Formats: sequence, structure tokens, C-alpha cells
Amino acid sequence: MNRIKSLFERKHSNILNVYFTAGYPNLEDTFEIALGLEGCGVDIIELGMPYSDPLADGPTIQESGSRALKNGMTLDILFTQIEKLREQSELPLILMGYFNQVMQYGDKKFFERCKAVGVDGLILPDLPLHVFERDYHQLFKELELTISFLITPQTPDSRIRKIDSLTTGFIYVVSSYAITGAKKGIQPYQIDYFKRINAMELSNPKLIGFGISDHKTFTIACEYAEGAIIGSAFIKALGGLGSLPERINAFISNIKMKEEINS
Amino acid sequence: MNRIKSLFERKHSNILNVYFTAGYPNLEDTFEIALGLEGCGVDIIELGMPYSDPLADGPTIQESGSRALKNGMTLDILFTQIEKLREQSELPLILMGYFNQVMQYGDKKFFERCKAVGVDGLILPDLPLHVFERDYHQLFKELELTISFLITPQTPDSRIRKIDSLTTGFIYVVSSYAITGAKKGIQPYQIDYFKRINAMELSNPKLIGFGISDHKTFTIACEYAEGAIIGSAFIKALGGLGSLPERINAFISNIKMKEEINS
Amino acid sequence: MIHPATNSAYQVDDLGFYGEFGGSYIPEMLYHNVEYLRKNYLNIIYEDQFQKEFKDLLKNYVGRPTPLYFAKRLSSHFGTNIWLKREDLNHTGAHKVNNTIGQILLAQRLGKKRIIAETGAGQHGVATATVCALKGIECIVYMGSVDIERQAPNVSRMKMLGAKVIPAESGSKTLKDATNEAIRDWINNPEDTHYIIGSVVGPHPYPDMVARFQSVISEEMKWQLKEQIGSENPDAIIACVGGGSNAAGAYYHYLDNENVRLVAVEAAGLGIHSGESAATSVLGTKGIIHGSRTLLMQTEDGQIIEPYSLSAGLDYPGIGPLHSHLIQTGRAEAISITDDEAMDAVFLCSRKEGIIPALETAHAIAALEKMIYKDSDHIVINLSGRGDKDLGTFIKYIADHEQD
Amino acid sequence: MIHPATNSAYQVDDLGFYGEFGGSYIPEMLYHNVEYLRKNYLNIIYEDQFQKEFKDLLKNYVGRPTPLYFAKRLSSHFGTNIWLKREDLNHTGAHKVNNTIGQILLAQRLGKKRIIAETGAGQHGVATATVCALKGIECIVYMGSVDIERQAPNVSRMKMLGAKVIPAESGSKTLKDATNEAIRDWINNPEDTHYIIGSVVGPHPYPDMVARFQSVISEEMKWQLKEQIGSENPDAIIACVGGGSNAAGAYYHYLDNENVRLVAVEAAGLGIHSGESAATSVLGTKGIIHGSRTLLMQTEDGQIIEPYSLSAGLDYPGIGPLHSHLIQTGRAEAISITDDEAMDAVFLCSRKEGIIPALETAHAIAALEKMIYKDSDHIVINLSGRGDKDLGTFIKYIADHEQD
Ligand SMILES: Cc1ncc(COP(=O)(O)O)c(C=O)c1O
Ligand SMILES: Cc1ncc(COP(=O)(O)O)c(C=O)c1O
Repeated sequence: MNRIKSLFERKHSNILNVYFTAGYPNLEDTFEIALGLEGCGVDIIELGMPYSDPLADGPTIQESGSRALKNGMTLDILFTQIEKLREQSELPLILMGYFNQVMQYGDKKFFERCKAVGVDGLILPDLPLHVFERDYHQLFKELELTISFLITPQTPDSRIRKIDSLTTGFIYVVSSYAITGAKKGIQPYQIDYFKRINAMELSNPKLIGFGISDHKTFTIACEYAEGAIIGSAFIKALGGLGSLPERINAFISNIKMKEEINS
Repeated sequence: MNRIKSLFERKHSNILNVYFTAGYPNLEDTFEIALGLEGCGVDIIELGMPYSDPLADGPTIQESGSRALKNGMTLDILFTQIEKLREQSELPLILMGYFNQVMQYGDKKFFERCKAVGVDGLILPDLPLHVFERDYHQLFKELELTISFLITPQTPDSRIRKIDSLTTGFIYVVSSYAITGAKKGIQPYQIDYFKRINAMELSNPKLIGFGISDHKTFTIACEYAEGAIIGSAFIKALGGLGSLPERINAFISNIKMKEEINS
Repeated sequence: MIHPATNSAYQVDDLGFYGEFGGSYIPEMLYHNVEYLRKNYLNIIYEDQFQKEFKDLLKNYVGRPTPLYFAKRLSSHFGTNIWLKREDLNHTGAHKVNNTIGQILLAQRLGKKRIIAETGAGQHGVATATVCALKGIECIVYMGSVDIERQAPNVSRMKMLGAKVIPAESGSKTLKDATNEAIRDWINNPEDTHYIIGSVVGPHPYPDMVARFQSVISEEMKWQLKEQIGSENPDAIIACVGGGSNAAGAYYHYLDNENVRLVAVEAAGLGIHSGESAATSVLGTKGIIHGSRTLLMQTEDGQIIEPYSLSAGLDYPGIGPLHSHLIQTGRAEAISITDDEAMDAVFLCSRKEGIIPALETAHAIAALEKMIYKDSDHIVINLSGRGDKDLGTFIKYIADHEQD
Repeated sequence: MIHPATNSAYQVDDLGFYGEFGGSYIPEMLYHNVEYLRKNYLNIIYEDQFQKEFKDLLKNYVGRPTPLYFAKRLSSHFGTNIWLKREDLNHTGAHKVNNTIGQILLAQRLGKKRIIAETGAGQHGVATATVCALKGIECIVYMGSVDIERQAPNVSRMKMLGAKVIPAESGSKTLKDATNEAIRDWINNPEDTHYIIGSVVGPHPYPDMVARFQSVISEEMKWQLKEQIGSENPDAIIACVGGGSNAAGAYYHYLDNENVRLVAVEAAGLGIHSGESAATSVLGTKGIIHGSRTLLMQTEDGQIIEPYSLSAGLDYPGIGPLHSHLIQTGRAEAISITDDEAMDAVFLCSRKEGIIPALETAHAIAALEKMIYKDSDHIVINLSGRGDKDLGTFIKYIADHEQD
């Protein structure tokens, strides 16, 4: 069974999804960071495929992507790294990236390779819903890959329902108008929005992303969804002092307020 | 009798008219230069009234005018200097300047003052013929001042006749298309032009000016006219080495080829 | 004047595609605004009141119609009949303002209080800052820091007009990156902000909308040619293609008239295969950039390649989806022109016609050197802009080449 | 279109005088050329073929008619109806080209092979270099070395157009001195050279001839006003006056219509009586400059005073004889505007209308602050040129004032 699906069957709250850019800070760090996160009790790893023009990301993630590309990261290397990771880890693993990368690799070939190396799901923020439905819905079912679409405070209800019907895995609830890493804290209008979404009683679980950076924002997000996604804040932490495992540990402990680790 | 008229009654060839800017190189040099020129046997002195925007003059004369103005030269000072000069010299004296200076001083007042201090004639290159005829012809007669108009290679015969009829003193034959000081040597087309003018048998004597700078050009000019006018070349000499009398002497000797001096 | 789409093989379809190019590949954060635009743009821009205001501003503010000028000395130089469509005479000095006038009227009707734009050569930035000043609306322009340097006069103009110019420091620090930043701004400010894209790029409906606003160029060409040569149709229309808006406008009313050759001129920089080029139609493969599926310069791994051209307005790794379609179907011919060839054309046009063209435009003029044509042909070059903004580049080029 | 003089109190008389101003105070070396011009200019410029070519170039090359644009936001700022006559939209960016087009056609008919011009702001130099390139004729432009520095973009443009720019180093190194040098050049080259004077100054027939070429401005205004407000006549026409050519053109067809107020705006530099000014109508007395009797800034001893204005195109110690006459007779009102007032108007017009005016033009806009007018008035400001050439000055001004 798909690792993401089974996670959400097992666990319904406080799910922590951590994003990081593959190949950052160093080309071969992917492996160590993933295992480090697993060791800290993270639930899902969202691996960013570094891209030259990441429209939907903020400067921190863009910068990490540029570094990764300079380090020599390619999709082939990334798939090999995931293959190796899968020898040691059964953590749910999502690939996040831009659709141009998929097209240029060859769309079918790309998704099949995902499956083969042990990727569980995809987030492709610029893949249009109708293109997915028309071209890939069936394929994803066959390959047992999940797809997570985003919703925002501006997404109308009818579209949320449509997204809910196509999403497998979880719905990515964009917390605000701000691109990843752009703002701090959670505003009242966001709470209203979370409540509105909850009231819709969607069939998919939800993870809240964008602007989740610390224990406080993580906790609030978890009140209104099954869990949350942390991206920029973790990338920033990776650039800090200490050894890689130390940095990871310190960051995740902070999010979970220590006592939760290994719980 | 007007000193210029009497000069031309007395002398019909090799007349040397030397121009210099009043107040250059130093404000009070006017006196010494004029007497120096007289001492060297120059026939006419053409005193330039320094002007801010001397359209019809070349850079050498413009520069000397700027210096003279910086030295503090004004029309009143100039008239006073001429008055003083007249105490010692009976050399024919012409004032050359732009009509704006005359207008601003007050035209009648200006010409009357000229007469009073002992100026014999005027050259006002931008005073239109018809304005002279209408406004000043009669006055000049009364004041016994001469006026010298210019002719150029482009002046049509009919206009030359008109100029001849209004001119008193001499006609200023502009030797070429070049502004004072602009070119060197006398070209064949200029000789043709001089011959053409001579063939017209004008009633006024003629002095050739513009581009007369040395013995050779002076000699050629004197073949085709009663004499010539030297301007820029002399101003340049005034800026040279040695005492003022030495410079003047050296320059005029050169023009006359020495033996002529005091002849 | 602009008209609703006629039946045409070269018009956008319902999903925003020209053949296989176009569409709307955007993150959800942009969906609401883009979808709202898509649903409403035709209704809004063909409203009587909109059309009246649009035409009035084009006439009385922008100075349209722009002349179609018979370039006598260029014609005899090239041995054919050359007509220059004088978009350089528009207010602000290029065709860009046709589009910004349209979009500011649209933004007002959408109730937007804040305008963002990207700019390469700065002409679109100036044209946007201009219409924002005209309407008293806040204006933010993103511009690559490399372009800020090489198009300094336009940066000064934007500031004079009260716009805020924000440097884009990522990637090649040129047009592509400025566009990324503008899109991010829009994502962050979806409620009060309208994004005025400056070319026929971006997600549907931008390419179609911008082409419609620019179509006034070919609309005028038709009656102007009729008046001057007795026929609406030239033998060829040449235009430079950065994103492709001036070309789209110059082709628009001739798209279905296959007797009229359409020539799209791209920047080959230091040479098409020099590694420093922006010749997308040769070097590009199908991909997605700024929300649109189109020809795109990219690596095998789908990373967008940083383009190069001396000209800041052609320095873009993609082309508008319409142009990908026109080139793919053979409707348009693509020609690539190097920096040096473009500079030669700048001097040629300046010295022969007393018109200093924009460096972008010069690429279109240079294309004549590479085309086959007949003596009797009537060829229209879309003179997309004036070269004032490029004087620094020109003077530097002269100085560099005097040293050689 | 231009028409032969009608009976008018404000037209030049046979000797070239407007009342007591004008005439032809020139050295004999210039007589032949000026006289030939005087005798023939009307015949030449009213030839059918000349008019046809002139109008054709104005339309298809220069981009005329220029719009008469209702400036909504400026109007509400000033509480009256403000119309901008958009000479900034002409090819090369100012009214100057109306005259150079006319004079180059004249020069061709005179068989001249070499053109000289003086320039202050560089607009006339650019306009001259432009028409010389258009016709393939050699072009030499004299420009004060101070102006070369403050109008650098125009110097680059002239070079691009193939003209030779010669610095004038005498006097204040500005427009007056450039004019002196040009006149000297003409004296030295009377056979093959035509001197294209850039304003309504110089010996007769220049002031009248230039005014006629520029009169197309008011000719268009008449039908444009008729079209837009139902009457040919505005309540007032405001124009800046350096030499006065744009003003002459804007007034021309209204000279005899005393219901139309004519407002002439001069540069007061640092203040009319600061010693750094170019406010000729206040500071000037009757005198002769560049062959014409007119109002002139001069010392008691008749030395011409070096004028000052931040604006290179108004930095002239005289005004055209027509304007001296209009001001002396009370037909025109003179208003003086300081550098700072003009700069405020630059910003005002840029921010309110999206039009960056030339620094010269800004003086005309600023005059509204000093005029009395009614809410219901229709006031035309002649927007003589665009401010691109002044960007360096503007940016420096901002920087200097931020430091304060
Ligand atoms: C004068 C000029 N021409 C052409 C272009 C290229 O844009 P497009 O291809 O959209 O016409 C630009 C872009 O800035 C420009 O300024
Ligand atoms: C834009 C502009 N306006 C006005 C002037 C002043 O000239 P005139 O008084 O002849 O119109 C100039 C002169 O260069 C100019 O460039």
C-alpha cells in the first residue's frame, strides 16, 4: 500500500511534513537529511527537485535550489539517491517540483521512475487540474502514486470540491497569500479560512503549509488540520551552525518542543 | 579736413591700416600701441571696440576682446583714451565695432562723441546699408565722419555701386570667404575678384582686409588696391615676447620688409 | 480597433491554446485572478465604454495612428520597397503602451488599486508607470539588475513617473527573472493587485489579451497600405520577437492571409550556437515558462537556460505561444540576428533615415540582409521602438570597436 | 499647413520688422545668402511641390498631427480645463523638427550640400541631424560645451545620426555662443552651406520663416479644439520662450484674435534679479543679437549678458523679434519661472499625466501657478518637448534636494 495513504490511516493529527531541496547544502546530503528527519520522528519527507525558476517559492527555497543545481543535482542523480534511501527507510516520500521538469524528462517515464525508486506522491504546483485529470489521473491510480493539489484562501468552494475529488494523499492547504517563507505568524483571517475548509468536511486529509516555521505556528496549524508542512524555516536551519544531524535535531526538537521526540 | 580723406588725397598706394583691440593686452596699452604704430609708419589705426559677441571676427580678435572687457574696457574709457591720444597724434583713426554698442550708448550721442574725441571714421560691419542711409548718412556728413562698408566676393555689382555711393573714406574689400585670421595666403580666385572690383573703377579708394598677415600678402593686396588692413596677425604679435614697442616694431618691419620703415 | 476573435487557425482556443502551445500552467495561488480574467476579459474589453476610452487614449494620449512611413533611402539600399510602421512615435517610445493602456482600463474595471509589471528593456516598465501615473494608481516594476544597468534612462523615467523599481537579483538578472519576481508579488498580493504583463507571454488569457491590444498596429497598417499602395496587403511583415507582442500586433490582422509572409526575428546574441544567444525558435524545445507551454531554451533536465542578447528586450528564453505555433506550422519564418548584425542595422537606419531604432527593433531591420525578396515587394518592418534608451549601449559599442 | 501672410498687425513687414523689432543686422559676408533667402523664401515654401513634400513628411515621418490632449488630472489639480498640445510626440521629441523639415527642403532647393546649425538643448541639433540623415546631407552642429555636458543624450543622438558636433567654448559656452560659431561657419562657407536656425531669431527672413514652419501647431489646434470643445478658440495659449519658435507656432493663427490670451513663459533661473536668469522680457532692453533688433539682456555698455537657466533651451539672452513686439504691444503676457518652479512642474506633469516634459516645457506648465484664470477656461499649453534629454538633470536635482 502507498506509504502516504497508510500514514493517514494510522495517524490523524500532528502530522509533520518537512520539505527540503534535494542536493542542498551539498549534493549528497539528501540521504543524511532524510534519515535525520526520520530519526526525529518526522512523518513525511517532501523532497524538492531543484529548479531554475521556481515561481511558487520564496527566495530561501529558490536560493537552495540554485545551490543544488550548482552542486550538480539532476533528476537522474535524485532518483538514484532516492533508490539508495529506500534501502534504509520506509518514510512516506513526496517529490515536489515544477511541471516543466516532468515534461522535459518525459511525463510517463518520469512518473514510472518515481514509482520504481519508491516515491509515494507528487506535488506539482503548476500542473493544471484539468491536464492532470485528462492525462494522468488514470496513470497515477495504476502506479499508486498520490497527488496533492493546493488550495488557497481564494479557491472557491466548487473548485475545492473538484480538487478534493482528484486529490489522493492529502490536500495542501496554502495558509495565506504569502509565498513560502514570506510571512510570520498566523492571522485571524487565516483561522477563519481554516475553519471554513474544515466545515466542508472534505474526503482527503489536509496539511497546512506556507508560513509554518516554529512550534507555535505548527501547533495552531495542527488544530485545524491533520498536520502541517514546514519548508523555508527548515532550509534556513540547514544553513546554520553545527553538524547536519545536530542542526536537524535542534530544528525538529524546537518544532515539537523536545518532549515529543521519539514519543 | 577729415584725416582719412586727407590721407587718401596724399597717398594712393601701400596704405597700411592696422587693427587692434582697445584695452588689449592691458587696459591702458591703447595709447602706447597707437603711438608705436604711428612711429613705425602705419597709415591708419583701426581701433576695435571690444565686444562680447563679435560675429564677424575670428577667434583671435574675439579672445582679445574678451581680455579687454575683463581688463575693464568700456566705451567711456575708450573715448577718454582716444582724447588723450589725440593730444599727441594726428594719425587717421577709425573705430570698428558692432552696432549694438552704438545703439546702447545712444546712436547720435555716440557719433558726436566720436567726432569730439577725434575719431575720423567708423566701421560697423552689422549696420545695414539702408539703415545707415536713412538714419545716419546726413549726420555723418555733418560730423565729417567717414564710414567704410565692406564688400565680399559675393557682393553683386549693383550693391557694390550702392556701397560706393554711400561710403566715405574707403571701401573695405573683404578678401575672401574667411573670417579674419582664418586662412593664409591669397588664392587665384581672390586675385580675379580684386581685378573685377578694380575694373569697376569705384569712386572710393579700397583697402583689402581679412587674411593679410605678412609682407607677401600685404604686397599682393597693395597691387590691387590702395592698401590693406592687418588685424589678427597683429593681435597675435601683441601677445608675443619682448616689450610692447619691440613687438610692434618687429611686426611692422616684417610687413614692410624693414627698409620701408621711416621711408 | 480590436475585434473579437474571428474563426482562425491562429486564434487561441477555449483552453488558451494555439495548437499545442499556450494554456495556463500556474500555481493555485494565481488561479483565482487568472481565471477571473479569463472569464471576463473579452466582455470587459469589448464593452462600448471600454472601447471608447481605449480608442480615445490611443488617439489623444498615445498619438495614434502611428505613421506607415515609406523609407526611401533604406528602400534603395536594399533594392525593394520598405515601409516602417512607426511605433517609435507612440508616447513613451515603443509599442508597449498600446497594451498598458488597455490593461490599465481593465485593472480599473477589476477594481484593482495596485499595479505590478516586469520589464526587460524598460519600455514596458515605462509604459506601465506612465498609465499608472495617468490614472493615479500605485505602480511597482520588477527589473533584472543587469537590465537596470544597461537601460538606465528608462529606470530614471520610471522613477520620475512615480513608480517603484525593484531589482531582480536571481538567475541571469534579466527579463525572465523580473517576470518570476512579478509573479511572486502577485501571489503575495492577489486581492488588490493587477499584473500587467508586457508581452504575449504568461498564462492564458494574457497572450491573447495582449495580442488584441497590440492588434491596433496591423489594423492601421491595412488602411494605411491601402491608402498608399492601393492594397491592404504587404508582401511581408518583419518584426522582432522578445516575447512577441509587437510581432503579434503587426501580424494580427494578416494571420489568416497566407499571401502575407510573416517574419519573426530573434536575437542570436554572439551567435546562435555560441552559448550566448536568445534564439528560442532554433535552440528551444517544448516546455513551460511563466505559465505557458511554448518553445523554450532549456537543458536536458528541464532547467531554463539563461539567455543572452545585447538587447534587453529580446533577452528572454521563451517566446509567446502564438509564435511557437506560427513557427511550428510554418506560418511564420524565424530569422536570427546577432548583436553585431543588429548594431550595423542601428547605424544603417540612423544614417539613412534619421531614425535611431531601439536595439530590439534593429534586429528586425537586419533581417532584410538574410531574406530573399523581390524588387517589387512591399515589406513592412514594425519599428517597435526608438533607440533613446539604448544610447549608452550604442556609444559604448562604438568606443569598444574603435579600440579594435 | 502654412499660408502666406495675411494682413495682420503681428506679421513681419517688408524690411523684416515686427514694429520696431527684427530686421537684418548682419555683416556683408552674410548678406548674399540672407538676401537671397529673403527674396525667395515665400516663393519656394509655397510652391505646390514643396508644400506636398513638407506635408507628407510632417504626416508620415514626423507623425503629425500631434494630439491635443485633455489633461484630466492636471485640469482638476489647477481647477480649469487644460489641453496639452503634444509636440513631444513628434519624431525626435520636440517641435523643432517642424522647422528643420521645412528648412532641409528649402536647402535642397537652394542646391546646398552642407548644413550647419546651432543648438542649446540639443533638440534642434538632433532635429537637424535627423533631416540631414534623411536627405543624405552633411551636417555640422555647434553646441556650447556647457550644453554638451548637460544634454549628453542629445549629443549621442546627433553622433548616431552622423552629424559632427563642434563645441563652442567662448562666452557662457551655451546657446548664444553656439549661434555665434554657426554664423562664423556660415561666413566662412557661404557657397555650399545653408544655416538652419532653430528658433524665430536671427536676421530676417529667419524669424518669419521659422514661425511659418512652426505655425502648423496652431493650425492643428484650431480644428482640434473645434472637434473637441466646439470652438476653435481657447481662452489662453501658454508656451515657453527660449528664442520663441514653439510659442510662435502655437500663437501663429491666433495672433489677430485678441480674445485668445497669449502667455510667453521665460526662464528666471535662480530668480529674475538673482544675476542668474534668462528673463529677457523683464531684464532686457532693445538691442541687436544675431542679426535681429529685439529685447536683449545687456550691460549699460551694450555687452551681451551671459544668461542662466537650468534649462539649456531657454538659456538665451534674447527673444525672437516677434515676441518682443507681442510683449511690447501687450498682445502677449510674459511670465518668468525659476528653475525650482520648473522642476516642480516637471514632477507634477510626470506624476499626474504620465508625461515627462522637457525642462523647457515645464516652465510653461509652471506658469499656471502664476496666472489668473476661470474654472471654465480652456487653456492650451504647448507641450514643446519630452524630458528624456533632461533625465540626468532631473535625477541630479532629486539627489541634490534629498541631501538638503
Ligand atoms: C522597442 C522594443 N521592441 C521589442 C521588444 C520586445 O518585446 P515584444 O517581443 O513583446 O514586442 C521590446 C521589449 O522591451 C522593446 O522595448
Ligand atoms: C523642448 C523645447 N522647448 C522649447 C525650446 C525653446 O526653443 P523655442 O523658444 O525656439 O521654442 C527648446 C529648445 O531647445 C526645446 O528643446
